Amino acid sequence: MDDFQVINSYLCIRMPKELDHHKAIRIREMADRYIEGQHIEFVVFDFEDTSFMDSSGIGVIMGRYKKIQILGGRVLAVHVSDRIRRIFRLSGLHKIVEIVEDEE
Amino acid sequence: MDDFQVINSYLCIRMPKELDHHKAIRIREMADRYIEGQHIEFVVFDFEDTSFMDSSGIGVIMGRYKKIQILGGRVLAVHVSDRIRRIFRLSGLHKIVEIVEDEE
Amino acid sequence: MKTMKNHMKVEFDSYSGNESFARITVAAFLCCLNPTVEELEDIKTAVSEAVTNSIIHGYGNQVGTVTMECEIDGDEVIVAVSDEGVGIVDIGKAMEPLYTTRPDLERSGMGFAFMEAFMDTLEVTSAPMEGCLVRMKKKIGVPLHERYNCLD
Amino acid sequence: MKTMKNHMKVEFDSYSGNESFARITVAAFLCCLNPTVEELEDIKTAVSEAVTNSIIHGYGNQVGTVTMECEIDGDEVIVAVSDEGVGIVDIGKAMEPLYTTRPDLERSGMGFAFMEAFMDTLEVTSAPMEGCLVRMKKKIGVPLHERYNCLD
Ligand SMILES: Nc1ncnc2c1ncn2[C@@H]1O[C@H](COP(=O)(O)OP(=O)(O)O)[C@@H](O)[C@H]1O
Ligand SMILES: Nc1ncnc2c1ncn2[C@@H]1O[C@H](COP(=O)(O)OP(=O)(O)O)[C@@H](O)[C@H]1O
Repeated sequence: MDDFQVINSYLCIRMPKELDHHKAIRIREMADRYIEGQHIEFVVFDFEDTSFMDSSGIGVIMGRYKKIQILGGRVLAVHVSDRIRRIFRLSGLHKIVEIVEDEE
Repeated sequence: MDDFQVINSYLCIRMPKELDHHKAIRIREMADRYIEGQHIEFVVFDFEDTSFMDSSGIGVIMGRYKKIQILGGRVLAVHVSDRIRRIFRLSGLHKIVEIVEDEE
Repeated sequence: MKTMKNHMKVEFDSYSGNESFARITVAAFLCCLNPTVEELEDIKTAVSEAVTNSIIHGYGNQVGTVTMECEIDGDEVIVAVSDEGVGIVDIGKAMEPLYTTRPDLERSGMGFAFMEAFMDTLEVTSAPMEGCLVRMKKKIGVPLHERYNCLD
Repeated sequence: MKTMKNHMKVEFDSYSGNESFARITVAAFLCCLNPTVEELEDIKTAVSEAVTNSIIHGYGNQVGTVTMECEIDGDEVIVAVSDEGVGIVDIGKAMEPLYTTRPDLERSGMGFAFMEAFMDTLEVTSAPMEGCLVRMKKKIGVPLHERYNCLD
């Protein structure tokens, strides 16, 4: 799948257009295969394509955070829209995920 | 409404994206106001924006044809997609409406 | 391979603005079957005809409930549209192309002909004052294994 | 000015692929109200939470029927999502943010909190083995007369 890319110790995950429970199941499965199979220090969630996200998205990010944190890794998010930022804040996710701001 | 334009004796009607019974009611009303109020010889239906049409579209075209034909006028159609062409043929409309082919 | 089955049923008020709602709903339900644009347009057209008939002919100026049921069974789509309106006296005549009881509303009498043309099968059940039920089927051509499976 | 009222009710199988179907359906139904993108996203998110809960918690590995009912009453939207699944023992506890009975499925326990945040009101009715009903309301801000009216 092209939505998962490993660059050095970074796992970049391109999040789907609509991130719900149905999609979250697949992302969890795939992501863990990479995290367990390779030396991953950073998980980068890319929200460029994402126009919808519900609390299932919180679960999948939190789950990767727990996994990678044990190994001393970190979780980042890029291309975060205002709406997704609001959802991060609502759920406390902004405390554990580093939001990388878009360049001007 | 910008969807109706009179140029000389031509009434040009820009058909909606989805031409169903709901939309047909409004087109009928508006078109007849023009046909009855001004000297119209040609009614031109423009399907450029139209991606959906059901048999209600047949009714609205047939109705304008009947009206304008009494006055010696004609009915034309432009930007007719393959699907709409098929629907014209299915309903016999191709016999009374002149389809103006798109230029290359 | 697991068998693909999925079912939905939607009821809505007989406002003409809900015709497009019915089309979007059936299209959204079928999208996991990965139908071609052509197949989807065929089904949307047939649904639009049946729903419009319930609204115009079934209920006329009254507001009633239109029911649309859709079933996916493997590569077959079954759609049923029904109302509890005035019903049809002579179904055979009603199904003739160009026959309409509402020329005043500029109906073309092509509704049933379109349903037949765009679907594989069409069944109409009706009686005066007992509403109308239209059942239509269509096979979707894309082989099952090429489809994105939404059912799990 | 006529009062705007419109109603629909949709039932569907509890497959996770139908979560997006539910969102598209509610959005299609509300589109004649001309909601802002923000308002529509709020309602879609709340619906997604409630439908997902019925699928995961209500029915678990069984396939059951999820019902979504939506009513437009002037500038107010009322959405009800219900199931006939296992139900909730302690509703107060279930509604606490971060509380979840399915951490194994990576549920965040934020479902009800999201419904509360994105809608004006939330009402949960449930009892063990008697399913669950979630009723939510939200006022849509755009003044009535600026809307494209789909109801006639
Ligand atoms: N749901 C219905 N309830 C009552 N009568 C119906 C219904 N559907 C169709 N009919 C009758 O059948 C006739 C033919 O229908 P149709 O072929 O769809 O053409 P049209 O809708 O253009 O009249 C209608 O004019 C109407 O008299
Ligand atoms: N429809 C339902 N049927 C049964 N239990 C439910 C239902 N909806 C919610 N619950 C219970 O309430 C808890 C909290 O729900 P929620 O706040 O949506 O978080 P989450 O879905 O992430 O667990 C669930 O973990 C579950 O135990």
